[in-house]
Amino acid sequence: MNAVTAQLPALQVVIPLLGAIIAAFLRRGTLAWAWAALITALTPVIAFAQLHQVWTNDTISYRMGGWPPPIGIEYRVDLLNAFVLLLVSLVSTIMMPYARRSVAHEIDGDKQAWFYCMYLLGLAGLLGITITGDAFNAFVFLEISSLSTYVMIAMGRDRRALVASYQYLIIGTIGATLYVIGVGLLYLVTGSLNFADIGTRLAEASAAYPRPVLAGLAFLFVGISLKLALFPLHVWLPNAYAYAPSFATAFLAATATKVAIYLLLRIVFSVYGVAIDLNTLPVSTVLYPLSIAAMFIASILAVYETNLKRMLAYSSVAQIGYITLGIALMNQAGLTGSVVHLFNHALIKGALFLALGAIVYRAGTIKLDDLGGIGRTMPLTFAAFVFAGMSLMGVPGTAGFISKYYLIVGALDAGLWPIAFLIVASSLIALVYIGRAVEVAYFRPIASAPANAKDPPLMMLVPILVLTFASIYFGIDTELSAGVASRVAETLLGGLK
Amino acid sequence: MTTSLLTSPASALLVGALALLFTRGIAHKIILLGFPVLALILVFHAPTGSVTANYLGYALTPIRADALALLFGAVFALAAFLGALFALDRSSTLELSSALVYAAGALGVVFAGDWITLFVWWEIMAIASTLIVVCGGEKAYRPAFRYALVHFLGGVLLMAGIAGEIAMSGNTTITSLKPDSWPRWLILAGLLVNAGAPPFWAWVSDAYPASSWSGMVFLSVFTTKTAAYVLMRAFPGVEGLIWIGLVMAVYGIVYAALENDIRRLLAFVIVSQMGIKVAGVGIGTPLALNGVAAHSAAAVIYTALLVMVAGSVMRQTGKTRMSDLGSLAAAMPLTAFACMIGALAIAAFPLTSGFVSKSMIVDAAAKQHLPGVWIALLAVSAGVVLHAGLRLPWLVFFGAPKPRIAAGDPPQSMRIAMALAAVLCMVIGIVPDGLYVMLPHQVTYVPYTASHVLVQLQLLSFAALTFYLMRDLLKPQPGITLDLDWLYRRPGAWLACGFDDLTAGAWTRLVSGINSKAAWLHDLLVTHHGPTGTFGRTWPTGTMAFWTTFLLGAFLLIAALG
Amino acid sequence: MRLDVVLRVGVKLIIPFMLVFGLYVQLHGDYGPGGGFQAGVIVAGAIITYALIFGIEEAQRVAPRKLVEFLVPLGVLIYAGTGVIGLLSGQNFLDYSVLAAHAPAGRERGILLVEAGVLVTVASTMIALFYAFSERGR
Amino acid sequence: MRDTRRTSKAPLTTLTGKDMRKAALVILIVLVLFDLVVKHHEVFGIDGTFGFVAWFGALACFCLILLALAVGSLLRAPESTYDD
Repeated sequence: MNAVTAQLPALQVVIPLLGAIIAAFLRRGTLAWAWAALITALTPVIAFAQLHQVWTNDTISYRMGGWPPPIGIEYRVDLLNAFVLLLVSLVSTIMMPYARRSVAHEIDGDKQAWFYCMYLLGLAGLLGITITGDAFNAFVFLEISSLSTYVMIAMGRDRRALVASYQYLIIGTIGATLYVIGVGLLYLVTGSLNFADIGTRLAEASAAYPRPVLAGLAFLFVGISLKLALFPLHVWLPNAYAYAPSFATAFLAATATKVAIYLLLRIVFSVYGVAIDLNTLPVSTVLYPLSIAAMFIASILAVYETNLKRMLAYSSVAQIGYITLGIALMNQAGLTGSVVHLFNHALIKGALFLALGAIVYRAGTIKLDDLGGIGRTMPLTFAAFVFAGMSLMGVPGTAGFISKYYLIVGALDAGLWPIAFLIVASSLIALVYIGRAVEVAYFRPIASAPANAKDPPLMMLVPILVLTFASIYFGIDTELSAGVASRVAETLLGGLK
Repeated sequence: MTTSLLTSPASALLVGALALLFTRGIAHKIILLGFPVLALILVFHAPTGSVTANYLGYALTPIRADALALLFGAVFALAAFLGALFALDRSSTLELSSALVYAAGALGVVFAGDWITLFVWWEIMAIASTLIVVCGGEKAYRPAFRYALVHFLGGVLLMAGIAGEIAMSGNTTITSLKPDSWPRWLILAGLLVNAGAPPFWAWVSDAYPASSWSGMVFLSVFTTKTAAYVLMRAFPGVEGLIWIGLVMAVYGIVYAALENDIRRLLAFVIVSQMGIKVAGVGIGTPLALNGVAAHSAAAVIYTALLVMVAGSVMRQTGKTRMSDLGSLAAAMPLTAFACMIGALAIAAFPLTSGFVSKSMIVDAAAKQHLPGVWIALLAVSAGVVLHAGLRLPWLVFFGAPKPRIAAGDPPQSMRIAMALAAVLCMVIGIVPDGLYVMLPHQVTYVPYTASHVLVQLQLLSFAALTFYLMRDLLKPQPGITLDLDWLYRRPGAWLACGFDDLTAGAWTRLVSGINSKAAWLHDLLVTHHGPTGTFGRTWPTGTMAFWTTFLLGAFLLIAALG
Repeated sequence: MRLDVVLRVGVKLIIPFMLVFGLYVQLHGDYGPGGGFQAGVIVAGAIITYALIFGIEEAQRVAPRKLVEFLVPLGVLIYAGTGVIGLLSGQNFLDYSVLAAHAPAGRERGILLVEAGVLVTVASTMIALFYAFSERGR
Repeated sequence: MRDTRRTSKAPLTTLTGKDMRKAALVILIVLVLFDLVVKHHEVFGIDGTFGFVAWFGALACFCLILLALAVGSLLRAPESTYDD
């Protein structure tokens, strides 16, 4: 037992990685699905065990290949990444039952196993980015997850999926390149690739070479910003989300951007924050305007969007704005809001995109104008959409409220009441676009596409309902989400004086 | 903690309300009756002491089960059961489900130990009760809207007050407060809106009579009584409440004496009765507070009984104007009998629940040496014969015969509900000790002394004599009495109609001005944010690369300059 | 080109040397420049050269499409599987010291296996890419 | 005790008439006379006097009716007032 416990960090990544390879050998779609579901289901167990260990004891450090850090690659699990690991793996597990029919519906039979292989590879990549304590290893996993993502997006039914995938590939590659340049600069000045080790050496290096250290941050920041779709570097995202297979969209929306945000937190707070006073770095200066622009511009874009998937994709860009705003605030409440919104938004968007996938499955379209009356023909699915949408707006009593509450408190703590006001104001725009969907779904006569639709099969419905329930539940029981998040914020700010 | 929250009576009723939506037939009825009973059982099994929780760093006390909470909880659960039994034949699932949510809200408020929990349940009550009014049919839509507006206002006042109170004192727990800061004034104002205090009391007589024959039973029970309950907890002994309460009591009597519609009359009666309680809270001694608690408990039952009687008359005859009714006693004997019991109870006749509860408040005024208050309370007690005590039963069930109305007693379930309520009124009056042991304060009080009984008999009989002599002056006449709601309803109507050509012209210009500006803004937004707008269309990959470079450059520049 | 005798004979002569050179680069990778990635490209180059001269059908008789697509994940499996052996024998992931009696010898053996996995994957991926492009026009 | 009640109500029905009215009058007088026997614990001085509650009850009711009539003459409006 102890032997297994000691190996948990490696297993977290190795299991989905090996699983992906084996999935490639499986030819039949259903078999590959069952395999992928099994593998996925193992990951939250490991993540939970690690979170428990980190919560009760201390940081876990794992030496890859037996080589001690900083020479060897270190897998390092602290509260922040244990939390993100659990989030990513748990949301994926909840979604897996949904995958079978949705994927079978949207992807040709002989390609399904390949899709699951790519999905598992992507999962392994995301978990790898999160768990590794090594800057270059993170890049490798970033590439693994990105490559598999390009493939998943390209497998969408729509012809535009190829273009979207290609564009994401170019942008993603630029992002990865900038990231690796940043890592290179850091390696030049500190001689280390280990996050924690760079952190300890950076104070000295920064004194000797202040410019490269700052340039390194610039490259890392912009590179990761591309991955997390920070406005205005978000343009790849709406198309990628809109044309990817429904399941892939939900998976990516719930996990991929969150992991990128994690990486940003890690670089800013655990690497730079340890050595340098964060207030002297231009992170906040850059993040404030971009976050607020994202909150408003992307939300308004969502209002005018007629394709529901694109609408939610823009909404994601706006929500990422909230998360980065919390990072920009750089205080306890703001950062708690950031981390807790990372968690809540994953649940909310997971639920919303799964609901859209179910609509694609039954009604065959997600054009808002064709969906009149869908709320009456798919009552449970759309009820889930409405509840998750309420959580997205931040109605009190829902998970979204908790995030916004902490962000507002953070803004007030920072003495920036106009920002608190902007948070509330932009939430009202969410009311408009969710309200628009509700109006069409409930108050319009039933159109031809939804006329014969009904709620999807149980295997698809249950994940939707579970995630919806979670996005309400975590507004009431804030112990797991906000409790962990505030401790995470505390540790992250530990470096701040 | 979670278990005790799940087994709280309020959450049980919420589950019941949900279950109602998905059931039909016999299961529907079992749920409708079963969950209030379950809630009643759970009230008595509520965890002693308080259950605390933590929400966003605030210490919450979702359940605080002390003597006062148990008394109100038990009475509310009982009233919910009686109302459900009375409404058993009602086909509107929305109304019944809302009624259970409404009762859940009331129980939630009763057991809430902190202001945040209270506010949540408070708003649940407001929403559920609005829905009940809406279920009164198309004629109820406008009253329901006005009702919602007033309660929205009350909710905003309360929320602002709570937020301010927590910000200023850092304390979320509901404790006895003195109105010495603006948040506390706001809290008091928010509570008084729900209590039916001036200047917003008109919502009671506006909205309640608009509800259905069954809906008003629920409405009459919860909103005002929970307000009395929270006032008892938060503002005992605030002197201004005495005068507000007396004004309410007199207002209720005067307007009820003029009223023609039986259900509007009962709405005024509710305000009048609330006035006595609010005044009791203002006196604030242990005896007075015991009186308010006991009187609330008694009033819940007899008011519900009278409202049931009115509901039965409405359902069986289709009429609610007293000018159209009369001598129904022969046709509806049981309803008439129930009405008399209710009338006796509200008049505080010895051997009824009103006698053993109201006299405590009057005595408390005497013991505090408040002669003016005491005299006023005595006068108000005498005035009861002007409405529910004598005027209502006489004009509806006795009095001059009207053209024959073909009607009988209502169906069995409604009869049982009325009979149960009537029996409760008598039982509490005859054996008051069962009620007294549940009171919050330890006060020994003996209601049945020769002096008490004699005073009450003299008071009522001579008041009745006056009424008898002047009865012709108070004959029901068609029409309504203008109320303070005129102040906001009339200008509202004027605004809606556009009160004169000149202003109408200005209005049109303003609107078209706003419209053109809005259209301009909309066009601007579409140009930039529409699906084919600057931000919305898919940018060429090169443009994205440009922005990436730009951002990188900007970051480096800021870093270099900073 | 099928009729060009010089090319056909020449290629037939070169290919064995290419394959051996690939192996040399592969094995040399332990100590000097080289390794699975480069070797894989050289091996793939041999097959691709064959396909260029003798036609895609001939090449696919030597290295069938199905086989190539099977080898892609197989190589990764060899790589990761070698790492897992460390896990299974109680050491950390990718710790090869358990593969032989002495730790250095074990590490050497582990790297050999890992490089073999890389060779298989890289070579088969290159060939698969070539197949994919060459079949596109038809 | 129920009798008091009926005295004030029974004459209103057409069945009984004068006898009941007389009975009611007797009961009213008897009730006032009880003040000779029953000791009231007076608090304000006036409340212990003979027949106080009786005349006060009548007077209070009278005043309230006058008030109601005054309010009625000022504020009564047709039911259609608010038809909006």
